[in-house]
Amino acid sequence: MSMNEFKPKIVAFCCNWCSYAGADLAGTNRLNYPADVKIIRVPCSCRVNPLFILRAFQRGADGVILCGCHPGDCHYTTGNYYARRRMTLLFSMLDYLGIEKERTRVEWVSAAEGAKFATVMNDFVKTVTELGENKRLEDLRCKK
Amino acid sequence: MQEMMKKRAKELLASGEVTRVIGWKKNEFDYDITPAVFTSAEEIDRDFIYDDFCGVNLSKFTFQHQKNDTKTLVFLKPCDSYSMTQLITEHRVDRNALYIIGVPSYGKIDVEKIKADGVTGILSITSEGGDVHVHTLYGDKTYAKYEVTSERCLNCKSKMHPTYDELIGFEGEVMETERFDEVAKLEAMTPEERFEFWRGELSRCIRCNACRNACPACTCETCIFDNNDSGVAQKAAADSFEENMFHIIRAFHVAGRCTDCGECSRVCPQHIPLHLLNRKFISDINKFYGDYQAGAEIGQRAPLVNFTKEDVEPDIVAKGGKA
Amino acid sequence: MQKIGVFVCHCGTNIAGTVDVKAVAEALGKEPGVVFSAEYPYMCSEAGQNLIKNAIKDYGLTGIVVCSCSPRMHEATFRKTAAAAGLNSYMVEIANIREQCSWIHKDIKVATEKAIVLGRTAIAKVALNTPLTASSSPVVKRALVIGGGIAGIQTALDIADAGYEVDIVEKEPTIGGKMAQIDKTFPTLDCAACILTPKMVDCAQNEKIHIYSYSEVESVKGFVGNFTVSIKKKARYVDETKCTGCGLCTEKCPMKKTPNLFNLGLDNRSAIYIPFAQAIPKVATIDADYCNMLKNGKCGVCSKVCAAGAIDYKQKDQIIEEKYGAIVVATGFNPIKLDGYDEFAYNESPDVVTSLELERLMNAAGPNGGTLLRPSDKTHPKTIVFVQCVGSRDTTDCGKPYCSKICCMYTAKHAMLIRDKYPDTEVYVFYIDVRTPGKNFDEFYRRAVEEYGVHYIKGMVGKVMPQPDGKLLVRAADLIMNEQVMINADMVVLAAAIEPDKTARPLATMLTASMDTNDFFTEAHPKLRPVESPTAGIFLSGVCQGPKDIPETVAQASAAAAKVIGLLAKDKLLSNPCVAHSDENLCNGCSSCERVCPYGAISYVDKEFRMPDRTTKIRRVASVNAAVCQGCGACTVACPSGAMDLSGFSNKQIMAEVDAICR
Amino acid sequence: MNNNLKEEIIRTSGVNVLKCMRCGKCSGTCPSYGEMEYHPHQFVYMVEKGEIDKLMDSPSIYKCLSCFACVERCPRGVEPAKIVEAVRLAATRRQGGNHLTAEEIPCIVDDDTPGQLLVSAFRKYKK
Repeated sequence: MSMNEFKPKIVAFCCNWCSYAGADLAGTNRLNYPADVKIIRVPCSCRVNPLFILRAFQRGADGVILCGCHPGDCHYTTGNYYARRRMTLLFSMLDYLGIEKERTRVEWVSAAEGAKFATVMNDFVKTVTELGENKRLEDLRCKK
Repeated sequence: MQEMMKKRAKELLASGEVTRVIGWKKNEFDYDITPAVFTSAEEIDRDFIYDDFCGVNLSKFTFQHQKNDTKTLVFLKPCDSYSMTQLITEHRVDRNALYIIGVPSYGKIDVEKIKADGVTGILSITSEGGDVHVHTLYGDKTYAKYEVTSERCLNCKSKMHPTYDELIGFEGEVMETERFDEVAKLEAMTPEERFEFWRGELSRCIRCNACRNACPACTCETCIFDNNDSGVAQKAAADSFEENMFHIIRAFHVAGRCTDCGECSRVCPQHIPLHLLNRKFISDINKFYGDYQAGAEIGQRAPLVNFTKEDVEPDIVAKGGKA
Repeated sequence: MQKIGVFVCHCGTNIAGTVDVKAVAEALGKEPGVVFSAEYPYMCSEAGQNLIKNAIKDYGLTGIVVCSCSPRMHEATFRKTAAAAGLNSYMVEIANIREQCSWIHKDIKVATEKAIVLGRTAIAKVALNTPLTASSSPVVKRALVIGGGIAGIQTALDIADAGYEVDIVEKEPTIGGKMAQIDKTFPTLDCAACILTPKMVDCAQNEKIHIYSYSEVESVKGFVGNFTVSIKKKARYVDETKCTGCGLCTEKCPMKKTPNLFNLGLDNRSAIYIPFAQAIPKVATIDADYCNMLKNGKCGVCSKVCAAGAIDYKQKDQIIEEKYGAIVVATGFNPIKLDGYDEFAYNESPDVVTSLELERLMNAAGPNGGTLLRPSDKTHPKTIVFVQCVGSRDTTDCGKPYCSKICCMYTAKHAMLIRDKYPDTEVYVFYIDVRTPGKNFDEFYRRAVEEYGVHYIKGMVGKVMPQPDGKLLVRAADLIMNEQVMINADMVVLAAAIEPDKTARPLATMLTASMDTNDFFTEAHPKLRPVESPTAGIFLSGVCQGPKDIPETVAQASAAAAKVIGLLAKDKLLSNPCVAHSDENLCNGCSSCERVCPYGAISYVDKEFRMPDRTTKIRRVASVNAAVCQGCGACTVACPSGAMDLSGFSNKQIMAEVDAICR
Repeated sequence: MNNNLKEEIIRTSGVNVLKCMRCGKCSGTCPSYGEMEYHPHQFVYMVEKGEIDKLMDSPSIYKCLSCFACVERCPRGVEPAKIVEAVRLAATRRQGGNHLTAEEIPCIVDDDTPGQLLVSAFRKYKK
């Protein structure tokens, strides 16, 4: 498969109250971003278990992005603060294991930031496309 | 030291203050020590031991053998005491059912280091002062103790006992250590080098679960790797996922709760430096959220169930760890 | 095995324009578990909904997926549709193929492929859905208002007006709060007592309102609709039911050297006292720290003179337990202590006073009968310096980082009143900024300057130096003149910052209501839910939520009352069934979940378990109060053993979605 | 506007001038106010504006007693005296080896010079 044809699989976890609404607004405003992005709706960014992210990579995702309310704006007041810590540590660990750190991202997108949502997704897809297929997590134990 | 411990254990048993004693017992070899429950003075006289090979962390064993209807005496080294404090914080052991005696640890010997030096046919090993004498089928050999002290003891984080009822010997202090140097070395590598390093290490894993079974932070009623409903349960060769992720998930699960006792690496039959995963989390937590030592105090709030509004953003990772 | 129906909406051409809806319906029809698949121009129309209802009945569907617009738009609609056809409304999932597909993609092939993926993701999820029912709990039709200041009074009156029982708990012997101590109110200059005391009387006379004065909240249990509160009625050594409030005891009491706290200690009163003439309840209270009878058993004068026989030296604290459906916090504020500000000589000179003290000094019921006199020598002050922002906007340890909001206006009021009554008195106001947002506020401030000749100087006072002749030498910067000025003043008035009452923090812990770092209660949403705490059933009224003046306080008090009435008007509370639940067989009892729960919904119980070897073991396990849980899911991730899961967004469901996307 | 100098002053003083809310309490409190051409609050503002040269050329920098009253009383923790010190230091550095010596003192001291100023000057510039 040549780089030009490579279509990454991107899983985007979006909190129901801000980022999912932001994604809807991007749609309402007809702001285009690649179809590679598929959104999973969760009540809050703090619902996203690191296991889900690893699971996505296991099943062949090339990039995973988590979107939540801006810190301070969480519908449940504190959820995104916990999510922020969990993801910081998880991403740092993946980087430590030599997994490309560009494959994971957290973005705070409010319900009013449809344009930001589209920009973020365009940028993330571009970054992951340039990285190519996610092989390292699968290869981590297979010493050739 | 050992005799003082035996004396106190027997006194407490005799007075009825405790009905059981948890300590260390010698196995077939001098260096093969196992945790054990003692219930009589005779057993203690015969089997109880405390020497430079008693590396095993008694907190996990105590957790597994706890009885809430009777009081148990347990001897804890500083390392074990931290683990035990964390278990008490998490309500995994009942503090009231324990009588804890803190004992000092002056560094435990890693027999693997001796074996790695090419020594075989070991008959006995004795540690005296600063020297370690190895008596083998093929002759004797003497090491300076520091040469054969385990890595975790050379990088001892603390000689203090966060929780105890009484102490035998003097109370130590929190130590200045270089335990994060190895982590920093890895962090300084390129992602490709790190990947190759970890691939080399993790590919040796045989999934024996020894690390999990020895870990004092791994006390779940049912481990998610054993729970068919968790979505990550280990199924024989279903796919490579669990194999790949086991260590990441395990390290994440104990992040903020791991006291860095080093049991995971000690018990690993494949000598994978698993403590470097845990230390990465500890080092990140210290760096991002301020110094935190799990098990330093009963009732501490672990960093992953805590936050500040000013916490660093996850993109700090993409920026190479610098805010 | 689930029998799933798939319904693909064209949304006119909104979806069908870029998504090949027929192809989507066809592809999804082949997914495992799907027994029916159809498309229709407008699925949300009556005909579309009928299509769904009929399919549910005809095919015995156990779950449906609607591929349409955002669930934020029509999820509720299709849930109702399902329920109408006898299918549990939580067996519905929406695949968002409009906002997240047809509207953002132009290429039909790309959009169609994505729509299929989104559809099969929803199918994977709905296959794992379980029927959920909203649990309901009854509502106790009674409200508790904590704090009897103007905020608490207004909230209680409004709730009572709607016909519900309200109890007010006030820690002082009388309700009225800070407003009762204030002389006049800005920007109208009407007398505070004249507008407050009628409301206090209304409270006393309203059959629906019960006042627990000289009482404090001891503990709070329960949850929205069903709180159980213990109230401690402190011993006042006077039987409230007998005391007529005649005041004879206060006249005869020999202990006249008791500091009068209502006048902020500026004068003295007797040990048995009624705080002020219009107190509600108008009942005497004995100050146990000063009463000779209570201290050493000698005296008993009040008991002898009391014709009603109301004095009871043996009275004890009493605990009352009561049930409430809603709780309103109206704990108010206090000026901060000025011990950290030596430069203003507050502790050195009696002529340096806080603004609240000035209110009492100017009040007709105050220590000087309404004539403004220097506390030190009772002479008329000829020069008065006002210092703004004392402790407000101050990031040092002794101050508060926020703006106290009311000081600019009450200082303008004080300055104006003084200039009006004593035109020979020069008044200087040192300000950093004059903040006057509010109806008729800036006009009011301008009147102080333009009509009353108050000297406003932009700059801050650096030091107040008491002089041997009793004057106060004030050194300050005049930033506009760029010079340092020295003023020989007779009095200095400090606009001390206000802070939440000290009782608020322990109360917040009891209520599991969150607070900010300044001990102000946080609101459920800073813009859209300003009078509710994030903890369901707890409402906020007045300064406990943030600094505000009287009109704002009253507005918020009524808003809180409206929210309470809305809650009490319900017979039952239906809760969102998408809440967390714990598998006690897996639970470690480690408290991780409890620590991240923003609502205090998780508690622990010791439970007996049968072990495989037929012994039993008692373990500590988490239990979620479904009425309190809001379903954020923070606990599910904090849980190390995976015991905690979230209905409607379970681990398995989300993993199934991940798998379906990555397939 | 001298950005390099501004950065140097901010770095050497460790003061964040943006914390200032311009209340003027520092100047209201300063015992040397009358002696100074530029006053403590102006130091803070002029550093923010990058007008460092004017400050360095002004005798004001030698009028500050380093009594730290402004630091003590600033409600925002801005620490103006540290700014003055930093500007003074920058001026000293510009002079190169021209440091204060004990021999010079009799010529420049007069009856009005507070003793505290001399002590603090020696502490800082006799190096």
